[in-house]
Amino acid sequence: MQEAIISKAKQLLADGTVNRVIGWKKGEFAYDITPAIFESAEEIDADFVYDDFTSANVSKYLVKESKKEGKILAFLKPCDTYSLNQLTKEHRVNRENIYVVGIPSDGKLDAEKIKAKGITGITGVEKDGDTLKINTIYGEETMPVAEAMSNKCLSCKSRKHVTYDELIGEDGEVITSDRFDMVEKLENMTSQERYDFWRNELSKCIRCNACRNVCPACTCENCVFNNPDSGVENKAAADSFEENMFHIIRAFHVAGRCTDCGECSRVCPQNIPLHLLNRKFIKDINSLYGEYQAGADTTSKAPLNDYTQDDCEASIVHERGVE
Amino acid sequence: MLKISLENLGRLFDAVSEKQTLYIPTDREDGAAEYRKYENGMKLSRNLNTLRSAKDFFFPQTENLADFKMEGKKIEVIDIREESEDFVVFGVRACDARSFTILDKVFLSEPVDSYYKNRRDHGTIVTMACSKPAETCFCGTFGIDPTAPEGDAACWSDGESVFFKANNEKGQAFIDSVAYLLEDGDTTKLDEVNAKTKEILGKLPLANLSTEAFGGDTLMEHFRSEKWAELSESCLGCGTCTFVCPTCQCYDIKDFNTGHGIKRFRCWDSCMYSDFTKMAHGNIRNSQLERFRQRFMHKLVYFPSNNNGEFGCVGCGRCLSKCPISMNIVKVMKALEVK
Amino acid sequence: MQRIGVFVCHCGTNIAATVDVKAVAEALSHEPGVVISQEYQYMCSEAGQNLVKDAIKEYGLTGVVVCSCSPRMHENTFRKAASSAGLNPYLVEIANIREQCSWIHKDIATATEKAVILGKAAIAKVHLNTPLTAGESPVAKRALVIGGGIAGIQTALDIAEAGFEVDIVEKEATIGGKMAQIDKTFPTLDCAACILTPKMVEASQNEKITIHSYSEVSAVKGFVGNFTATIKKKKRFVDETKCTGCGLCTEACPMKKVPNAFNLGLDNRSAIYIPFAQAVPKVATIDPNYCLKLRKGDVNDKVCGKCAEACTVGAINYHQQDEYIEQKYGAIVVATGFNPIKLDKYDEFAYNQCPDVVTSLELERLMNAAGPNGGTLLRPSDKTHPHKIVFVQCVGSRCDDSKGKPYCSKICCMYTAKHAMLIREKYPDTEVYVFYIDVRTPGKNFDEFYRRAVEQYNVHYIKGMVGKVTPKADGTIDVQASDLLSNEQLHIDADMVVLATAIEPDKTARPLATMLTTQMDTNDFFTEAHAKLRPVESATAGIFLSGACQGPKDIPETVAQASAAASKAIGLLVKDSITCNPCVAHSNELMCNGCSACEKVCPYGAITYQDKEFRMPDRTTAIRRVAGVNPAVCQGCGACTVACPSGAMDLNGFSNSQIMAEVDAICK
Amino acid sequence: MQVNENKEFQPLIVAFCCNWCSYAGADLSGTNRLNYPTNVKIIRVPCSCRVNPMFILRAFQKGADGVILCGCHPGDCHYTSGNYFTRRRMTLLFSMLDFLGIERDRTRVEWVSAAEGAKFAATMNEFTEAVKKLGPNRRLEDLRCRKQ
Amino acid sequence: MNNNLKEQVIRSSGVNVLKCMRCGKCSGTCPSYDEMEYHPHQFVYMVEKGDIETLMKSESIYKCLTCFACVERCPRNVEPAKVVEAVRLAAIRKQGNNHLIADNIPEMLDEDLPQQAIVTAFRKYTK
Repeated sequence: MQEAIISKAKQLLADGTVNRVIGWKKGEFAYDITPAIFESAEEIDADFVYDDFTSANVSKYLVKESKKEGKILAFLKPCDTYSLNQLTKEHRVNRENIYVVGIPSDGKLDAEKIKAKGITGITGVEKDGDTLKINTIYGEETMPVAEAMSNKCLSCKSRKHVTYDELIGEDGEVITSDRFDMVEKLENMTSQERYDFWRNELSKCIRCNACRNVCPACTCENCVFNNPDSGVENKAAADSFEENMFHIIRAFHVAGRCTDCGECSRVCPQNIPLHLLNRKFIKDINSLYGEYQAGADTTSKAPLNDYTQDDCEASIVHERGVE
Repeated sequence: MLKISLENLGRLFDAVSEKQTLYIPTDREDGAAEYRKYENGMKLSRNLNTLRSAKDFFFPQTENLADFKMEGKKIEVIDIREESEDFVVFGVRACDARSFTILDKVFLSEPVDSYYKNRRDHGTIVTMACSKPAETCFCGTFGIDPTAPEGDAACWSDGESVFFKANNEKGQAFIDSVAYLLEDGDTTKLDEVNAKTKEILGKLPLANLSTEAFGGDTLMEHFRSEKWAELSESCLGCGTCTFVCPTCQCYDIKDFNTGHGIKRFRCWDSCMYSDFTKMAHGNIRNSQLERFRQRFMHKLVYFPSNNNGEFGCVGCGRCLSKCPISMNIVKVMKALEVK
Repeated sequence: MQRIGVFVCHCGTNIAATVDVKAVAEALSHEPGVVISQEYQYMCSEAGQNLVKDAIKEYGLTGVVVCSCSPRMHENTFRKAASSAGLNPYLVEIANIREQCSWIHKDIATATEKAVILGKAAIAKVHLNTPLTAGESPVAKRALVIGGGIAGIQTALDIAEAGFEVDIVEKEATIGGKMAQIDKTFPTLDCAACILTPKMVEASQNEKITIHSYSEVSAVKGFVGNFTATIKKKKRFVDETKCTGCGLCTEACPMKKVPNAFNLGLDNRSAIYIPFAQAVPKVATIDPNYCLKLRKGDVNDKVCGKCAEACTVGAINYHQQDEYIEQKYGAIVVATGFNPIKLDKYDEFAYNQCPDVVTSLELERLMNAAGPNGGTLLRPSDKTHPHKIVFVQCVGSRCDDSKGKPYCSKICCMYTAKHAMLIREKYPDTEVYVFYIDVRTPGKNFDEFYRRAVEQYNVHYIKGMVGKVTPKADGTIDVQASDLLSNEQLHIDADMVVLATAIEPDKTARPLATMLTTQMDTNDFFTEAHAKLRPVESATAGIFLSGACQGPKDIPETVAQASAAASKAIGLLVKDSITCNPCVAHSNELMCNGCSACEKVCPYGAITYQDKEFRMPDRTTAIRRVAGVNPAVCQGCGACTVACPSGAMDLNGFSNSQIMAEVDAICK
Repeated sequence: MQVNENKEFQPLIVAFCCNWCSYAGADLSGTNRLNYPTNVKIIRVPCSCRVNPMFILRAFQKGADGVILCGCHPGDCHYTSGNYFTRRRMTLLFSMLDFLGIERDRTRVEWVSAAEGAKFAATMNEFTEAVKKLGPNRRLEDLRCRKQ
Repeated sequence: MNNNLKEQVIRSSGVNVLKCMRCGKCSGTCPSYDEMEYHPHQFVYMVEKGDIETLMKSESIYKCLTCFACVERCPRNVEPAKVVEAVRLAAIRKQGNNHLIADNIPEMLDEDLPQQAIVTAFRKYTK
């Protein structure tokens, strides 16, 4: 796959279709991939990588990049195309300035999950069927591939590219996933249990803003949490209220716009399952206002910018699930 | 050397925590290690390092500085400072131990930061030697020996026992307070462990990383480097690297209106944030490039230039594993090295 | 530094009996920024107002808080007072300590405590008030009337009478609408054409009125006083300026088998046609679906062309294209009218099986002198005189949503009485049965009219509904119905059945409503701004409603509403400019993402986007898409402020920081 | 908000009322002298759709024990559609608060027309009682703002 | 007036008799009209009044063909046939007897009888 992508990139650079390529650059170790922009075939040959660790969603970079001179080539995984579509719909990117090549993804690995097994000194990672072989300075280790799979890929919602100018490989389908299982599990807990669950999780938050800054839906020119006039600005959560406040507002501001790309949870240094908050909104929207997938198209009205006269009342919250 | 068997370590913790608050690294359900206040039965983490550094105990993320009481049009300032209670932080790795040398230079030089000093005076740092460094470790680059950690007192494990040694009076007092639990022990096996660790250190992927190209006299050369644009273009501008960093010490001071008064507090700031050093007139570092450059220039150039060549990084590797897009100081150093 | 004055009103004993007003004034005097805090018997009295005015001058106040009755009562009073003393009226806030405090609480201590808190909240808010100035926006002195039925005609005539230019846009080839198809009108039984056609002519001859027939409104932009509409003049293949309406072409046309829409398909016309003799404009139109030449697809082909040959003035133009006109308007009146519903769903009435089952509107044509039978009532099937006619009421009206229209169509009871009477008058040998559920005749001379049908003309009114209509082999129609009063099931051997078909808004109304950003109810009737007090205005400023587009109506009601809508439009057009509510939304362009969320929730279409060049904080210039609010259109609801994730959108008078300051003060 | 041994817990209730219906409804309950507790403090907004979730959280932060939002009945909005947006926004917000384990009865949306003075008073009585039962807001409180 | 019965009929029919606007279209469309002492619209009205015992005693309940013409044509979706059926059911149950006894079922069984019929019959004909 990597060869096909590299040769496509070089071809499109050479024929002048694009003048830049956004993709991934290899790092110091087997897994520390950085999104990067390549301007020449030489740069691509030297550093371009597409492998099991290229999970970073590059769509958000296109907000800036698509406003620059010339067209940029973006290699997008299926989930990334939803993000781009949503950005297109909200006029955040200049779609005409982007040449999208859809690339398949059969799930990415998460180095943190390997390390959580106590495996350290990693010098190489290799897939061997369902087994993952990990070379370390302390000898070779193995683990099932599935256990190292990134959480966001384990609950993949679609293998279909919703926007592209060209595809490498076959396009996939929207798939049914169990992505709402954990939300449902929480819904079925008692209020106290839910409260305890979230206190335990959100108290870990160090307000590094990685979840916000990586989120392709969070592209505000000036985030309310940075704006001293907004009344909610803060740099670090001084207490539990501010932890809740930040995460409620963050999730609310992307409600109906979040494509469920899973980046927020991937980047959280404290492993807080932030995607559950987003998924709660998605689940509510789906069940109360009809199935809606943000980013699936560029024309539909976002659920929170829309209404019907016979929408349910807010009191439905009192009538559902466990108190 | 005084030692205690591994299975009796819990008794030592119990003894310490009876007299003062004890923090030890312990495993969370997700496998990551974090410092928690010791309670009976709590297990010491086997992880190399904690997710957040020991810095938090001396320089917490948010801290109240003063209160203002408002009644109608009257304002009264209330000094809320209190003498800290004694506490012990156990299991600090050599890299984090060194971070206090760096933080002390900032907070204990005049004007002394009384909040930080208060905690430093009352906190005892008991370090622990490493035996299984990770691929992200590069403390050696900054002359740190993970088998000989600094701190008030240090300890080593040979797999069966934990050996203790004091590095100063405070450390000695700590050891004395638990001396009745310790016994003299043979360090032959421990020496072997340390030798083996040193051997591994030489084999680490970042073993050859050097600071040669950096330091105070390289300022303008690096500042003007064209590499910053490329290096910073993927930076998301989040604060992960700064907040997991044991040496980052920037903070912001803010007022919070509680409705019945004002709480003036400080909280960590990050040079990666768009409003970092934003002042009344605006911001002097308006682009992510400038802010990104600030972080690494500070650690590799400005800090050594102001502190006799001491670098502002200890090679703990936290930012290497935690950066969402895997951009880090090692990549920066390697890129800038190349002329 | 703010200099705020606080004025606590006793309202006689209304407030003072339960709230210790002295204590309130005292407590509030210690609030930051407050330089004077007074109480007075009646703050709204002239003396009270002078107290406020004097304080503004004496202390150079920058803000005024009046603790008194509801702002809904006297906010304007105190704003005016402030204004006359030189303080911007929007720097006044009211703390409602009467309706929301003294009147609902009994305990003096707690009520006083609450009054102080409410006062503090108002002070906190006024700290953040900014002087606001109502903007002005010019008014284009021209009105657009959409729909050329009796409603549209009447509205246009009234507006023109007042001296303003009016354009009527009518989608059909002639104005006149439904009324032109009606034979006689109730309750006077005068001929519809006799009263309508003079009005049509008057409209066509009025210098101020321009009629765009065979035209549609394809786009509307802008806002009150300043609309721009695009009118699409559909190609009629006849040059309107040349055609004299002589009719030679219609005679020459060989294609004569075109269902005549004006007669509801009960007879035929030619492919080139003038809808009816008194059509306005009296101009021919070619129906391209039937014209032998145009149907061919290639107009240069040598097919037919008979009409062009016949035309003596050379008006026929087979090459004509749609024409678009753009025009500015100050006001728009919607008069899109109604249509009878389709009866496909109601198999039991055999409308689709039997030509002798007709709708009431079809009956109008059958009885009309200009109709298919020249005014003689004949059965459509065999052109014989019907001797037994059954009228069925409420066909599709008053139904459960799944079965038809939930509303009463309002006009059916009366026109059925009219039909029954006219038939009995002209053909006394004809038996007429009317099956009704209720006979609804509220209206001047209406019940008398209905009673006349029963008493004078001996029309058989039967309380009950027709269950089933079955055409029989002998040409008669079996009508099975229940007679609820005699509790029996009847079978009537009828010659004709007339269905009082429910009426519904014209299908073009829904897309028009979207274009105009006006609201409709679930039945697609336009919603008036207020059901009682603003019945001819839409909620969108500058858009007025006339006739049945707003709800079922008979002719006098329609004309009344048409004139009312006209007077409202005139009231707008006589102004040179309109004052805008200054409490409107505004966008901070530096923070705007250009994401369109605000635009999507704006009920008035007040938000538009623009690509603008900006100097960015990093000293580069960038072109960004940013939202702008038109203050003349914005009504200040604030929906956009919450839709905006970045907080770029804020509302004057109710800003984020003002509301949060109130929250803080209340929660203190 | 105080808890005294011999004094019943008095919750602080913030009510956001739209200018056209609910605020007028509140005025009417005053005109008709229909009592409701002093715990309720009203903030006037042009339309219920002006209420940002941030305002609601802010109220809880600064010490409110319950927040109620009142607007025109669906279909009666002075601005034609504002309360429809309110309904969706608040449904989702309340659902999220519930998801985080915040007591459901601390938040509420009620449609009160300008004619429903009695309903306004009844709603406020009911809501205050419900919040009273829950006790002080602890799960969504900012400790710094707690009154000593 | 028997409120219990009325409630039972309304519940088992699922019909909201208050939706009736007294147009009589049900009776106008009923093919069994002449056979019936009480007609569909009367059923609806009498159930509303609570006069159900009269209906139960009347032969009319057995004359309804359940052709559902009234249901189909009622402009207000009142569904008179369901009311008739509910009254019929009430009558059958009221007669105090179980018209079907579990023990007797085996001998009535034949292979072609659908299971559903037995269940339905049991529901209809037992107390």
